[in-house]
Amino acid sequence: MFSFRIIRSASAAITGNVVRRATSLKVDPSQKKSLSDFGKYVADCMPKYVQKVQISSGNELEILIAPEGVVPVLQFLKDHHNAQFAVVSDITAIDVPSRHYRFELIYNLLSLRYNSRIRVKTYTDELTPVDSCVEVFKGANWYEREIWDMYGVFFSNHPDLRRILTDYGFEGHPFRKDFPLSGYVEVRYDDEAKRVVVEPVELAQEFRKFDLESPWEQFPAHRSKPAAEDVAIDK
Amino acid sequence: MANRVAIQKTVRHVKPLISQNNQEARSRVFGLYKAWYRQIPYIVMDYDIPKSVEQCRAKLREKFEENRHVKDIRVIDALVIKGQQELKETVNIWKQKHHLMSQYFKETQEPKPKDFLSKFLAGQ
Amino acid sequence: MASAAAGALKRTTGLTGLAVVNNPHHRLTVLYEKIQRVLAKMPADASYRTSTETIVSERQAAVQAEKDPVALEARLGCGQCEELIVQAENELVLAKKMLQWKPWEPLVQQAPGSQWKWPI
Amino acid sequence: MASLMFRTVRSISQKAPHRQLSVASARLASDLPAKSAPSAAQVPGTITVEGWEDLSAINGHPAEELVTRRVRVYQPAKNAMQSGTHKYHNWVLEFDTQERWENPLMGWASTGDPLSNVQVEFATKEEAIEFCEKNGWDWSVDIKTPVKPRVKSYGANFSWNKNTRTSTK
Repeated sequence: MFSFRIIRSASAAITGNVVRRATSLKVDPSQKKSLSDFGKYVADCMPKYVQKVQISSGNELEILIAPEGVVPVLQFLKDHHNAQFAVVSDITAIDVPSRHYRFELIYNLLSLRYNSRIRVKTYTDELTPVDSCVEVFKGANWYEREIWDMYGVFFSNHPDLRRILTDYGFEGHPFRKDFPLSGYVEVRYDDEAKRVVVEPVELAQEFRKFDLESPWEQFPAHRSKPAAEDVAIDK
Repeated sequence: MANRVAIQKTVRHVKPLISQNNQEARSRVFGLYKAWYRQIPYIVMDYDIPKSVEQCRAKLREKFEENRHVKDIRVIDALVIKGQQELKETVNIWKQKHHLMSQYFKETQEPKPKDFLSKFLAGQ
Repeated sequence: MASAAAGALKRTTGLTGLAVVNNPHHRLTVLYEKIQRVLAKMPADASYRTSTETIVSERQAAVQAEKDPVALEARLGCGQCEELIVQAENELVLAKKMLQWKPWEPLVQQAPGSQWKWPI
Repeated sequence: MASLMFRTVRSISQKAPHRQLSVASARLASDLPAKSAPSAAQVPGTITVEGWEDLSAINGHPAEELVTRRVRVYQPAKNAMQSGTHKYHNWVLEFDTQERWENPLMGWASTGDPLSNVQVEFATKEEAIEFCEKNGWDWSVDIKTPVKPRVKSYGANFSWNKNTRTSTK
């Protein structure tokens, strides 16, 4: 139902009168319709929390919600007869410092029953706590710890919020955009002290800034097309 | 620069991290301080670090004094949460000796030159 | 195995942790009635209430019409009877929570202007 | 170099200690929008905070970096060649340059400054300033003065209706 095909031939294949462009993603309209219908359904059931519904890449449904609605919306998607997104495949975050709320939290869910996926997004900043969804999905525990460790987003009511990837005594949150690639400290064994010591980093060769980005706009013909298509919802 | 500056103060209603008011945040800080203070003898004993209990308590005080200027309730809460996590890691002996020594007593690090002469001597 | 005794002969659901239920019709009826009672406390125009009521009454009708569990499963097409029970239990828990959350109310907070804009 | 015309705006309390910088919260009054207007009725379960948040205590940067570093916000200058300008729209936040030294063994440029490779991009300068203020960094903004391109054509020198040739005396 939700499969999509990529035409693989490198050159444009001509079938009948239709010229198909190589490497263009073919979007299944019926799939897209069912996704946007489901998005509208979620927005309709929870108008208190859903801010926006969109479809990105032609077949990925995204529900953008207010941070207050994390637990209600996830619980709805997990337990409602028509949704049954019982698997939390991934929780992650991105850091966009230019936004008012710099962190975007992303919950990727999977419904085995209906063979479909959904993405729930919300936002927060360094000081605003987000409700932990461990009460909804047990598997969210370590994902949330990871986000806390990497971005410093605080999850309230988390049963065991502590570091998961960084070393004890590590300061800072490495996935933030203002955290240096090299980190602030380096570690070595000290023969005099007979233990490992942590010292400010000193780079024998400094990182070079390679500016590999092209100065040209890549797809000027597609400028008007947004990265994600909005699905109209009643407000 | 005519358009440069003006002091602009805003009042906002925000979601608290844990504490609802200043008193609550303050009592959490004291609670954390006391918890660390009481654990220090055991920490010194368990980790076998070359520091006395008094030195560790002085360091504890120093670490809390570093953030004395913080007034924002939410920032205080965030610091307390991090401090609590540190305490848990320390008390449960998840850390090792070198974590404690290099995190709190940075003895192998040479302090950065501050005044003119020492900067000059360091080649800066 | 389309006989009425099919349910009684069923040895396993084939799903880890999901035990066979001997009286699925009774369990399902009770659960669906409970859900309906919870839904009745919500405002009549709440979308969650109306859509859930539709689903539940459809399933209720099917449970009453089909006395054979295998036929019931085939008619609803949403898994085995045991799975239907789990779904109903989940919906019941959700409905009770929904009463507290009141998600039919107007939007609690609009995102700041450039929040969902990408690329920046 | 006419294209390198900059107007620089700085945070006011350059000389003042940093902690006061963040409390006093100097702003570009004309440029910055109010972060969020105080709502009339307070939502239950919220607390009231005054001023801008000061994250310097919890942002994970070493304290000495906060006190001694200055942040420059600028729009990257266009390449002097005829290439496109699509990647020069964003504002870039960059830390001041610290001293480097030559590696005695290999002759590499060595550094002790981890922040030398940090570049954070923003859509507008106001967002960049807000970010600096929140983190308690001493900032300065370089604003590019738009330069009108001069028409240079050989044929125009002989135009019948334009007095393009100007005396050198």
